Amino acid sequence: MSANTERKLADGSTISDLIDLERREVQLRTLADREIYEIEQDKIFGKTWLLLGHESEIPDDGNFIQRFMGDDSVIVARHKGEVFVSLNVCPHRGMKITTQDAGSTSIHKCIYHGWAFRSNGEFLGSPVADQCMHGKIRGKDELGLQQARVTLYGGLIFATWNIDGPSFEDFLGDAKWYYDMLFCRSDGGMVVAGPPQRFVVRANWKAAGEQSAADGFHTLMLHRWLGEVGNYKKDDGESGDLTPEMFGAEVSSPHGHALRCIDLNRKIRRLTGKDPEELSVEEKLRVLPPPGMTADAFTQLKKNLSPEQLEAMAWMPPQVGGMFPNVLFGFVYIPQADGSVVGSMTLHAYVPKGPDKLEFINWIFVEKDTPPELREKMVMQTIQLFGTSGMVEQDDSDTWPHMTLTAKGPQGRHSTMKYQAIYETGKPEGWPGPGIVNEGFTKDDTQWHWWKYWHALMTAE
Amino acid sequence: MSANTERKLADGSTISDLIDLERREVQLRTLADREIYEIEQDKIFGKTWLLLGHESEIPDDGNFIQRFMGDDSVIVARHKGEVFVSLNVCPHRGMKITTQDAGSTSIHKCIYHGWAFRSNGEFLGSPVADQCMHGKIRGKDELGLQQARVTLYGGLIFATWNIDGPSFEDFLGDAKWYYDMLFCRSDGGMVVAGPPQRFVVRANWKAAGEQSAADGFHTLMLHRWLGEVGNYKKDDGESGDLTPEMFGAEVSSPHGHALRCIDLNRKIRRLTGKDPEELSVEEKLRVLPPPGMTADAFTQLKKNLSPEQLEAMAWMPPQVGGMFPNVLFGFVYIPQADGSVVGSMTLHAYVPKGPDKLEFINWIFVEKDTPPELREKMVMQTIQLFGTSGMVEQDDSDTWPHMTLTAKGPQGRHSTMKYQAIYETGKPEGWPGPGIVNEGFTKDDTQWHWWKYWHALMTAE
Amino acid sequence: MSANTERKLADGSTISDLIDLERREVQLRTLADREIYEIEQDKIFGKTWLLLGHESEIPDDGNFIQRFMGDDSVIVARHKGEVFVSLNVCPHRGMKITTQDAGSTSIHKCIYHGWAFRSNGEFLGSPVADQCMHGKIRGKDELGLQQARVTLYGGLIFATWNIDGPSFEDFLGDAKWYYDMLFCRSDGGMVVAGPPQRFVVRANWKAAGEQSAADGFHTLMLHRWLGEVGNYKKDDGESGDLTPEMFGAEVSSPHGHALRCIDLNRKIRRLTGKDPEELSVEEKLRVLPPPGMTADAFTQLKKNLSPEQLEAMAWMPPQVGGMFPNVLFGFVYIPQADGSVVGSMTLHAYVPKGPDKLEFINWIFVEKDTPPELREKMVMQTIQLFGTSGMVEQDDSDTWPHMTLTAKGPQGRHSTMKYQAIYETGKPEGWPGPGIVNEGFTKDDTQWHWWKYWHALMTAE
Amino acid sequence: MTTANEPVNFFEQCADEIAIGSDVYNQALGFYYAEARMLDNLRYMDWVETLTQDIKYNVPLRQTRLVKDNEASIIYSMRHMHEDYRSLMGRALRLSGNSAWAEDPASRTKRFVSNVQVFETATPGEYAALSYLLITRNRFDDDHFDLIPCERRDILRLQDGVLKLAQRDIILDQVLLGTPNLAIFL
Amino acid sequence: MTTANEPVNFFEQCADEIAIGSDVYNQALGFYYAEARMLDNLRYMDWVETLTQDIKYNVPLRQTRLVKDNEASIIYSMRHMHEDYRSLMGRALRLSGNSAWAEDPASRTKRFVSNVQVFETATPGEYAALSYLLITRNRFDDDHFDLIPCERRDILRLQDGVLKLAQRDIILDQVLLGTPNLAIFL
Amino acid sequence: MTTANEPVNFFEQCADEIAIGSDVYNQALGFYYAEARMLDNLRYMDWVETLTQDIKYNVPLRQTRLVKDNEASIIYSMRHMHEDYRSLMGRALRLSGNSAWAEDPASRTKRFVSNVQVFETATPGEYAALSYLLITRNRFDDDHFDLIPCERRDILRLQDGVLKLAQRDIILDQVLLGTPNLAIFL
Ligand code: FES
Ligand code: FES
Ligand code: FES
Ligand SMILES: [Fe+3]
Ligand SMILES: [Fe+3]
Ligand SMILES: [Fe+3]
Repeated sequence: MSANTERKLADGSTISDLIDLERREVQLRTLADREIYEIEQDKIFGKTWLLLGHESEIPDDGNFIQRFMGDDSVIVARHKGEVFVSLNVCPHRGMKITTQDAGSTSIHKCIYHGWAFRSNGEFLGSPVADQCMHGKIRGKDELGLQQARVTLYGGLIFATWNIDGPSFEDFLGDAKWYYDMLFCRSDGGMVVAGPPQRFVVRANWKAAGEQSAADGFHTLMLHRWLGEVGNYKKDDGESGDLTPEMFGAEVSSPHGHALRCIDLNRKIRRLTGKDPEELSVEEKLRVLPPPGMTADAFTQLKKNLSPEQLEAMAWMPPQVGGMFPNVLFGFVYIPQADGSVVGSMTLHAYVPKGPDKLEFINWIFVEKDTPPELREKMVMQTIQLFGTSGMVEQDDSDTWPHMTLTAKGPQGRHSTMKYQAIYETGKPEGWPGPGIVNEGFTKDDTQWHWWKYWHALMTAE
Repeated sequence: MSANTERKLADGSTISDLIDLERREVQLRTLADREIYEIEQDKIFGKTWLLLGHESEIPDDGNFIQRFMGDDSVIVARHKGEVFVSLNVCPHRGMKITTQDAGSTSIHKCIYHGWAFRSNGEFLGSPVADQCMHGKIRGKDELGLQQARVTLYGGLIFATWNIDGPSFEDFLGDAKWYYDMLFCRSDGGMVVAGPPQRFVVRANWKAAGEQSAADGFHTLMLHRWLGEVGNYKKDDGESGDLTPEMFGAEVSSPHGHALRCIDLNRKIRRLTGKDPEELSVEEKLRVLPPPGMTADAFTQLKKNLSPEQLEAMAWMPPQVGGMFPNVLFGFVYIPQADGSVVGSMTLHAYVPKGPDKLEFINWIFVEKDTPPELREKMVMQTIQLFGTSGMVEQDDSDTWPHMTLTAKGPQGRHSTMKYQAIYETGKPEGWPGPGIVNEGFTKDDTQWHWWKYWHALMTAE
Repeated sequence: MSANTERKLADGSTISDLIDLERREVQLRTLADREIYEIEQDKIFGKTWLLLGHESEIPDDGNFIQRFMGDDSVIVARHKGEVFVSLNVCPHRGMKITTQDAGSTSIHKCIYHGWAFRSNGEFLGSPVADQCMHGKIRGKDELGLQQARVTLYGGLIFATWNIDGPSFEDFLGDAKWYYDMLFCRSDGGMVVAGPPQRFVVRANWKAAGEQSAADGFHTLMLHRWLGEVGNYKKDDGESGDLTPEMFGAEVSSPHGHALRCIDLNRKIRRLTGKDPEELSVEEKLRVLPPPGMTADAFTQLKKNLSPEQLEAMAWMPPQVGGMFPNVLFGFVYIPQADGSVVGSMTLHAYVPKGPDKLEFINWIFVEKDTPPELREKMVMQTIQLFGTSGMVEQDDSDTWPHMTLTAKGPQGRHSTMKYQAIYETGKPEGWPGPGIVNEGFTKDDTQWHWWKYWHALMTAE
Repeated sequence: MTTANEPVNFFEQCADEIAIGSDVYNQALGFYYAEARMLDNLRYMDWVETLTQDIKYNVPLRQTRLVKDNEASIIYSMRHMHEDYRSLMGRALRLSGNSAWAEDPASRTKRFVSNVQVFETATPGEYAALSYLLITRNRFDDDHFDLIPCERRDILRLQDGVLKLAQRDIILDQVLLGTPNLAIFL
Repeated sequence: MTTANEPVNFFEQCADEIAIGSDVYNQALGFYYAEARMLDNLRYMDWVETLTQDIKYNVPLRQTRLVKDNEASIIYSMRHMHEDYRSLMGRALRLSGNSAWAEDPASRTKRFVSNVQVFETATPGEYAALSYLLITRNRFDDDHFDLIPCERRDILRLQDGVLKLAQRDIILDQVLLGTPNLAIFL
Repeated sequence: MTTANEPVNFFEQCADEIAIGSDVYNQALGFYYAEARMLDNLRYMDWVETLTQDIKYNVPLRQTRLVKDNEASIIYSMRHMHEDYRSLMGRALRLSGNSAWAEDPASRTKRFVSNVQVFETATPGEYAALSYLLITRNRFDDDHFDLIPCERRDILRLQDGVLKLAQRDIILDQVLLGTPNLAIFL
């Protein structure tokens, strides 16, 4: 849509004015502007598929959790085996139907006037039946809780208000081929270690969102402690160089999804002493199985994934990346002091809480049949590196707020975020996977595609 | 006025777009929108009569209290016996004239540059008289404190900025006939027990305002503890049913005022063992005198009220209700463990403090000549059930904030509050009172009339 | 510019509608309105010269301090002897370049992705050089930190974003002749005692700004404790009258600058017993040298100032006043219990932090060669009267918030600040100085000129 | 106003101060720490056990007044709470029921006790205790805390060797209470 | 959920309460005051010295639940921190390095300790200690403070006459943590 | 900057720590509790009575600096308060007058004292005392509180058997003070 028919912001500019498509620059103002935030609530969070949790959080009928879709609270509940997502707003006078984070009940009763609803949102009735306090203007079928459209993928619960919009499959597009390697590889599937960590960061959700689109570059500086005193410190105690870790292949998506696939060979060499070139796909995946899986799980991989996917997994498996608009995943191998490797599986959602606040939600996963000792190791390791107290992500949550502050300055708001490090490589030779793929050291393309999709949605009718 | 000439909100919609007059629905957005809040400051709080207190709070000349009319602080002071309401803003540079909640002084001196004013707002002069620091452009008569229009009713102090608008009598309309039974029934009149309780609730003022228009329905669910473990628990310890308490007659007003009149017979039967049908009006009112009054006060009632009013009082006296826009009254009979009844007289004002905050002001009253022991009982009973720590109203002040939160969600804001439980009864047979009156179990009409008047004022020129 | 072509505020009014140029009145709304605040960020803080500190705060190369220009954080650093002011926003993704208040470094490295900059803002490069992570779309010369235009005046650091606008000299205009007496009188020049005090006041910056334009009148009432129990208490313990202190001459400026010059004779008479009329300029300035200077410093004054300036200094030296938009200076003589006088030199900046918040920055100065004992006395005395805990300015910082609150009321916002005490005197007979000067008791002209310049800037293209 | 502003007779009751570190003093500390944990852990009926049958429990209002009228800044003619044993028991019962929505889900609170001073009174076995209390209160997913700093003026009475609360006046520091209700005990 | 919600065995370990004012009690106070100053003054490696090699250190999650499900409001299946000696040492090392940006520049904090209660345990020389902690945290030029009120459930062990921290569970009062990270120790 | 940043000589003065629970320690607690109540109850002239004639009273500035420059985060070359007996008396007199508007109407404050540690000094009868102070401050009808958490580094001197304040350095935790003035004593 052309900028001149676009909705004008208070100062007369349009969303398109804030993005320079030629030079791949975005004005900082996007990270602090309240008007833009309000538009996003409709055009981004009202239109795309949003991650709300995992079905292992609500295993039984009646189980429910309270989550957020943009600024709307929703009830995620299991009813007759199925998962339903209902707007947590009473159709009578707007009271919250539940004020609990989680629970189990067959009937949700609003505490204000007592209207009752099933776990699937159906209106059951109001007290003092003979007085028909819900009136006669609307039928009972019109008085249920507003329902979102729901999809389960690898047990993950996604929902959208865009009832007639694209399917979740279409939304993922080519990226699905890669996500399958993470979420759909095992027979038992992933399960959450527990409810997610939740904390508030005084930053615009996009400061975290644009980074989640595979910003590998920042690791070298912001997380350099990993090499200095952390898991990538050299055995001789010398500082380790993180640069090699940033080589691999990056998958971009026209829908803003992103994955960084990192070469396993170094790790395999270190673990086996053998030359990875001489190992078969199966051998590699038995030596270094995916996070949370054991050697003998290879049969599962073989069953659930295509040979091409297996090949990619043994070569450069996706390890970090994001899902538009506000999801980050990290499925990584963490080197241990004893030379071994412990896997870590985590998903984050960055829920907007106003132009300068976000809620950081961190789920930690294990495979359903990960052995107890390994599972404990994985969870501890993950808690120690990511999320609330994570030594890696502490630095991120302390950085985003500064970007949100600078975005408020009358000069700063016109300063731009730049995405000008551009791949010139293309797919690795013989790469089996689909999509926009580039080889080599991390670049800005994935993040730029993230902004392009943001712009497309924000300027769509 | 037609919506298309109405002021447009930022997103292009009008106030009228938010109300469905056909279906009796109001969009939740009205409970959280800052633009709407700003308009209300002029069109509601700049135009209607507002409750500021009771003259017993400022018995003597020079006594003053600081109160709020919308977001404006005002000084309510007694001067030569009369009550004056002055804008608490210095005409010189806008400093507050008083920063105290209450006090007594013949001259208010601004602490910034020392301009001095009488209790009636008259400008007295500025320091260093020979330098005439208030200049010569405006005469002294132009430099007084802005005066609001004031009315006393039953000792209650009402004021408005609408200098040439309707009189307080016209504003009350038919409802006055009923309010008289509460505020003008005794010779000595009501007096405050003390200054009002004041506390902040993180909710839009209308969440409380619309409820004050006689929402009886919520009592059954939100306040059901009253039956379970409270004053309406059965003698045998069984849970009591509150439903019968919700039968009576409700008085609506085209100006958004509302009163719920509740049948006294059950209470009388319980107290006297006699069949109320066999009791005269006088007998009934001597057995169960109005809150704060004693049996022998009947002569006062007879003197101050019409026979029709007496009849109504002995049949279904008004017990709870509101006065547009932000006043709630509760003049109730509270059953005691010993089977007796203690009255309670309270008035609330819900002062707006921004789109998502209100100040809850709670005055507790007694009759001037209520005997000390009774008075102490009434005040304690009232404090324990209403206001800051009131076991009934705790639940209200914890509910309204949730409605204000849901109103902010991009989906929630379009969800509607519904007023579709409609009376089909009309006046009780032989009802002596005027106005729109309906008999039976509480319904939504009074609240809907509240919203209709809100809409009329908000869309008026 | 005519109001009808002016930008309209949300409610349709213009900036010009808020000022009555005829009657010298300004609507209170200007002290609380968010829209006006946003416009000021561009039209005032984006256009005028702003005080950031003193070069004695960053004596050596590499030294830097973080300060604010409006809502923008900037780095004030010394590079090869020169002072540079750089926007503290990384050109890469908007992270703050420094998060420190002060420090010393030759290279500023952004902690997010490691881009590096010189103290003068030049871009040095990004990590992993061979990957050219800053891309090829922009040259290195385009990737430096945004530079502000800088001027040093008496060692004070001023900067502006108005690169092609008026010079600092033109900005000061006639007022410079007077400021020179304060800032450019000594050979060694002023130095800061230390970093500035910083604290937040919940008030609009203009509540402090308009007062800084030489509001002498408020001293009599708001600071009357000075006479009652403070430094101006009479020796016999009686309350002292502050009125005489308010006589002198006031210098206005079409650019909103202001100075109050106060008669020295009383003080000299008190100190010397002699009739000041019989003393020469030199004798006077030796008896009562300027704050922080000693008798023998007269030779310096003679060298650095013109005879006319010396004459003014010995007659009615500037003692308090402001510099548009947000600077206050106080160069005063404080009477001591022992009859002596101790000087005090302080500068404040009132940095906007939103429509209802300001940051009060207080620098205390001494002369470079003030003797240690005197210096200690001056600093203690100044801390005790001005700034955070200053017994004088405590009362100011507790007053401005009330004005900001009243400015939010629907009635209060239309109430006006009045500047109607007008000089009818003109220059003192034989006054040697330039500019708009009036003699006598303090009036409102200087503050009115402050508002006129605010209006001119706010309505300029 | 019609009710005389009841005099605060608390300080008249304070005789000699009991030494910090003495047994009685330490017993009082123990009383307050145990009480804080009962209330922070929703053990309301246990708390009622620590009250005497004749307890007087008050939360007077505050008003902003000039320093010269400072004593008028504490208002007893009207109160936020005005309780006796029956009413406190009633509140505890309500909170222990199924429909006390204002505290169900319950606030997460901490009651930080400090500045404890204990005094003898004219009555043997009764002590006057002054203490400061800071309550932090969090509900639902608020990312802030409501703060309730206050001074407590208590009469503690020894009954069968155990201290019980016989009187409590809670002096708040806000005229406009910032927490939306007093559904919790102070 | 797949992990059972680990039972809180702390209170089972609490035997007789140790008298306030007794030596052990005062030693515990001393331990907490000294610890607060080490942490508030960034002396992380000194702090690690006060831990036992087998320390268990946990910050469980909280959830808003109905009063009847109150025990479910403390979540151990997932935690904000889940530490052993190695990991705490690792955190201290990171903070002592040059690139722990989350705390460099460091937060300015104060750890207000109060409501300390100490109990015997089945193990001689090991004590169970309950305490309240209020942390005020300020960063950069924030004009507000992040508040972290919490209860600490500790096991203190006497080693060569010195108390060391052998176990700590920190019970927070927020389900949605209001401070942007736990880069500091509680 | 021209003034050298005065060294903090406080810790050099701290000799052996005095046992928690000892008489001197308890006396110090008593001093702080009594002081808190004087100041919270506007008894300024009484407070001045508790100061020695040679008192030094300082509130240094803070700055945000890197951990490696941490000692530079406390600034003495410029201070928020820099007082001696005369100036403190002057402030008390002003507050006791009729026109100290910044505190009339007065703030409602509570001074929560905790983490008290006491040390011997080289001078008999003089003790070095470290303590944490949390001040909650409320004015007019604010629904929030200004918080002032700080560490106090005091020298207490026994004069005729009573402890008096001979030196106080107050270390604040904000570089940008969040309360609009220091019209109150810390
Ligand atoms: S709001 Fe839910 S039943 Fe009325
Ligand atoms: S503002 Fe009131 S006298 Fe100036
Ligand atoms: S934001 Fe500064 S280097 Fe990327
Ligand atoms: Fe990161
Ligand atoms: Fe109610
Ligand atoms: Fe002033």
